[in-house]
Amino acid sequence: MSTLVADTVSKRFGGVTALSNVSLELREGEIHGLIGPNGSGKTTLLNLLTGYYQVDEGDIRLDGESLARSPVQQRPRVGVARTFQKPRLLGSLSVLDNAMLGGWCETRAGFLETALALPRARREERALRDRAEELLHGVGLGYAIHRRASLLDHAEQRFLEIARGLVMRARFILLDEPAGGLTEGEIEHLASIVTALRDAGIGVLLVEHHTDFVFSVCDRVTTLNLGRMIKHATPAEVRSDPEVIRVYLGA
Amino acid sequence: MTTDRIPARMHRGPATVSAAGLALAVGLFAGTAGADTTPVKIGWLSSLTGPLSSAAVAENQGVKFAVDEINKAGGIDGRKIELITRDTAGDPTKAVNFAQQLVLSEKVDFVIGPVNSGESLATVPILARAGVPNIIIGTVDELTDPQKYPRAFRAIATNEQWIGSANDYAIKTLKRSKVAIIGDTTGYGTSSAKKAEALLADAGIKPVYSVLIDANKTDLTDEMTKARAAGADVVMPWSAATGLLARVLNARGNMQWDVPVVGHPAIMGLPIKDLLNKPEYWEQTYAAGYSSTTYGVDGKLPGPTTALMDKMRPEFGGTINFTFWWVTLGYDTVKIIEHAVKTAGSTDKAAVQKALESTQNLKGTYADYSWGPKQRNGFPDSGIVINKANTFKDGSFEAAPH
Amino acid sequence: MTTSSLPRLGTLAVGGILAVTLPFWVGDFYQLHLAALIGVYWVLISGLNLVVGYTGQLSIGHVGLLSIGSYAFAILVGRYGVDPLLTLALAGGLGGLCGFLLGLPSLRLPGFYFAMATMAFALIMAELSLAQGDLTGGGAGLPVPGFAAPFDTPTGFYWLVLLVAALITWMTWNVARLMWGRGLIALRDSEVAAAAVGVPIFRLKLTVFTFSGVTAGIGGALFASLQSYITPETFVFELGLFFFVCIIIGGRGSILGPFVGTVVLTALPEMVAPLAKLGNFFYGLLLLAVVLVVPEGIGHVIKSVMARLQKKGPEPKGLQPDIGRLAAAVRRGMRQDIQRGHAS
Amino acid sequence: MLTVLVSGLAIGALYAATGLAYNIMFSTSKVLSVTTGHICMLGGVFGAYFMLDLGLPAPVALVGAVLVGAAFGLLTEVIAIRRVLARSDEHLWLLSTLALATMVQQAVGLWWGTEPRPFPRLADQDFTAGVLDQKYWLPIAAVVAMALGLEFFYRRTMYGKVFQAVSEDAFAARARGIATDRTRALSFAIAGALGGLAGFAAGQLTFAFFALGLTLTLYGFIALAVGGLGSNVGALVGGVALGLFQTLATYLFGGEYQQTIAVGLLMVVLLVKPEGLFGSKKVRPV
Repeated sequence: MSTLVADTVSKRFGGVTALSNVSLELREGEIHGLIGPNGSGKTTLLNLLTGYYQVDEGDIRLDGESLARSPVQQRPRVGVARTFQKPRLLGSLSVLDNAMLGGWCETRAGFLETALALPRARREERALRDRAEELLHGVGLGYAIHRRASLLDHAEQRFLEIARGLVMRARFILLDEPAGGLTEGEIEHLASIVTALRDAGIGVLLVEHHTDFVFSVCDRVTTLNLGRMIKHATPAEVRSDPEVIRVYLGA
Repeated sequence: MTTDRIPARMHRGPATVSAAGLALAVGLFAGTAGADTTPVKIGWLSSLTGPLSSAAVAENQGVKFAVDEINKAGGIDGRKIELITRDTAGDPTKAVNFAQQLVLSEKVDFVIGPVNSGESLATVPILARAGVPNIIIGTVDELTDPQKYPRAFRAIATNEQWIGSANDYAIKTLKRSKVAIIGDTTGYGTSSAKKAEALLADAGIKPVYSVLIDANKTDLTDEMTKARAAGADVVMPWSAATGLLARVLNARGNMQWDVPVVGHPAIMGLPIKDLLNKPEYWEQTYAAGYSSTTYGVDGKLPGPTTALMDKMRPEFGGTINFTFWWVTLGYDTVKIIEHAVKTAGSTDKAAVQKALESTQNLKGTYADYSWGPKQRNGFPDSGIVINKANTFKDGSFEAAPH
Repeated sequence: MTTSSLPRLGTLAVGGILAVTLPFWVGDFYQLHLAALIGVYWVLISGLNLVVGYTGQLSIGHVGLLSIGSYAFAILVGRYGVDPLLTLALAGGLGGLCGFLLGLPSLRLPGFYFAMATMAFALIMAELSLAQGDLTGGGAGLPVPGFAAPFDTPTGFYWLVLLVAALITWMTWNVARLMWGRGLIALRDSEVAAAAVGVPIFRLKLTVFTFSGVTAGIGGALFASLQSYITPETFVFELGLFFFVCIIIGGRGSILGPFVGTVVLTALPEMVAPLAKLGNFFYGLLLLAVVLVVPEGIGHVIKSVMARLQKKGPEPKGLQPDIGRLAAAVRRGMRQDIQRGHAS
Repeated sequence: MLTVLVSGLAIGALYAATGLAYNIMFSTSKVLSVTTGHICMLGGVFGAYFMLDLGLPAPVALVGAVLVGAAFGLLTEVIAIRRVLARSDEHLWLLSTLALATMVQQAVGLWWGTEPRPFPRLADQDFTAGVLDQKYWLPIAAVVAMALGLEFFYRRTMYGKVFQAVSEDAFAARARGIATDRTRALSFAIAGALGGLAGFAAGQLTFAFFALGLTLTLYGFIALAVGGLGSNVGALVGGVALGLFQTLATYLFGGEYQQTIAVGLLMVVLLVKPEGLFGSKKVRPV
């Protein structure tokens, strides 16, 4: 089974230790929740997994191979995608173009091939377009395919980022607070999407504050506090853990 | 870069005869065709704004005055002159555009200019291709060539004439042989400095110091110090950049270096005066000037100059605070065209070329001009005089001491 | 980047026919000369547009690359008698090489540093063309030969320019509408997003900058031939600024916008004399107005007006995921993934 | 040789002053303005205009030049910076300041003329003073005064502390109730005033010349990049180093490759030490 692993990683910023000896294993075909109070190091861990930060100690491994020193741009090549807390889209481009951008690593046509519109460039373009359209319809953005991304509302932007990650053919997709700012109905859609992804064999990491959502969809949940892992178990176990209740869930 | 000197004077006989014959033939032709009353269109490429605009503005006054004068007197053979002025702002790309516009759109009969050599180098081939007679007022030698540009006739002195006379003065009159050459890093400055070195080499002199300086360099004390250390006994700046020239004089004065400066005419211009630290820094400064704007021993300017100055004085509001030769040059360019059209009897381009080719000793204000079949530089060597810089009066100068 | 609609194709066809037949209906040769000049500028600007308009790298010194192409053409054809058309290609190659060498250190620098580096490059090129007098004719400059028949007449030359400009425009259009265009815009608008999808930032910048060097070199060769004589004063820094302003005013991330910008800014001072006198002040004012009022450029304004006109009926609102379709698409992707054996 | 060193020092002082003006504006806005060199140019041109054309005495002209500089600095902020910074697009300020710089240069060219014009003597001194001449020492004295004044301002005055707070973290400063917009406007006015002062002091060295602005924008920036963006000591060292380097190179090899040499210096420094000699790594926005 394929896994994306953070193995006893630590990360410091200046004098502040953001993460200390934290481990996390994301398997394919599971939804893994990552929760904790503000400042507990959730996003830092996600940034380590996706290569935006480099670990100070420990290792990041994909299927046993270390990724700790490989740059951000390498992650899509090995099938690791992510979304952002504040969606990073290209506002001047259409929804379709934004989704197709996810296929960058798959296209092989070089600059000249593209400039001369040689067959391979056009073939890749067509294939990618079909695939992106399917996925956009799949996540429910079919009606907005040709709209400018800057005209999307918040939820639409989040779903578009997911579609972009899927166009990449991610084996692991790491979602940074995907439910933030979504309505109840939209969260339900989100839940059905991530479940479908899991069923298709993708490993999904959910960094979330919305605990009801996390506990209802996740297979396993990791809880962080002050840069340390305090509990790692099934949703039911985490939910009833006194330490988790004390620092995070509240009574 | 060719340095062949073409003799300034041609043999007279055959040229005059053929000119007469031609005039006769053309006259007969014109007579049968009936009087032509279409205007003579003159395109005037002037850099009225931008760098080096001061010369162009003065020339423009001469050009306009001549056109008005001729039109008031009934035109050339009854044909009025239509002057089409284009401001190139000293930009070669604009100059090329306007040259194309003048020949292709306006279909002018003549083009005067452009003013700056850099622009002229670009426009001369274009005008040559269109076959339009072009009165050249740039000094760079490459602008004229009877084979390549058969209808480009130069009215102004060549750079070579300026530099040659200045060299002669420094070597023969001042008896100096250790020359320091200063050029600037503009196109004009570099090619002039090179030319000056070549001409000195012809006279068997190798400069003791030679340098190209950024025209906006703020302080020249270091360069002048080096020139002095190299043992120079005369400094020859070849640059049209007023600021640079003023800094040469200031550095010399501040160092209290007693050395004559002989060089480019711009060093006599009135703008220099304002840039000098002290008025006496203009002493011992000489430059190539023109006999037409040089006061004689009697304190008088040559007759034609005085006459033009008197006629034009009201236009300047009484005082003349720019070098007057620009005005005489501008004035003469139009008079040359008048002469060419009258001689040719029409504005037919080939006839005009013939007419100008056979022009000998055409009396002008700026100079007397002679061109020939193989001679495109009409300005005579004798028209150059070395002037004393600080004698500016009414845009004219006194001769340098002999 | 979306599919081109029929009216757009129609406009393109009409424009193309007008451009090709221009010599037959234009008022006089001067206007043809202007049209050729616009075409020559456009050859450079369309390449620069990928750098400035798409990638967001503010190069204000492309006049330096232009001068390299011009001098290469003048020297190779004029002095060594190399075939002009071959030299056109060589000038492009040399321009590309110089663009590559300039981009190698400077594209790693942040925005203002990069702009200053390109400006300095333009000044250095001017300095070198003066100093290397034996090669470039120094300040006196060089005469530039024309092309051989059938490109030796104003009409023939215009068609040559048109052909080259159309080819390069087509190439930049392909780049812009296909995958590379998305990557470039990602670099401009969000390097974070670009990195997240695996766009190699520096390699893209360098490739596109090198390409702009090629078009600048080719443009330079054509420019020199059109000018018929070049001196260092031909390649003033302000010309580089002019190219840059054409793009910004026309609009970033558009091809039509900068093209309109080039046409208008080249032709306007010729038509309206007082503007010519104001010169750079006018360009500065236009640039400032655009940055303050419509930072996306005039092309963008036209686009949004068109989009508003085309908008038909209310669109369905609200997300409705189609889970079956999603799962199928993802599974299909996974299968292909396994088939290609994850070859990366 | 001594003259060479002193004149290098003097022109270097002007570069350093431009670098300081860059820094002042950068600290509160994170903007490098293309108009920086033009501020100094205006100081020189207006100084000459006040004294020669209007016949005002030197101290009045100095105040006038400083005011013109300050007004232009403020104008830059109001026109080219304020509205643009409100947008998230990163490099719009480069375009707006470039546009403004182009306009100012062309306007001065049209009004004042494109030829360099003289700048009058300020102190009564004979021109034969050689290396002791005021044209060398005035810009040097001006930049020293500028640097000391800034040091005092940042360390000892309340406004200076506000500047530093905004410089370190504009967001936090705003949260603590500091009017960051006003602070930024003030910093541009101060940079303008000091730039005007420097341009005035260097007037005899540079003459009153419209094209000086762009040259100074480039060389002042090179000085700053070499010294380290954000560091005033860096600006001083970078400016003096560039001035001396340039003058010496010209002295030894001639003026043909002046710009090439200056930019070569910049490239070498950026390759070896990208943050500049005195810059801190985090300041440079890569």
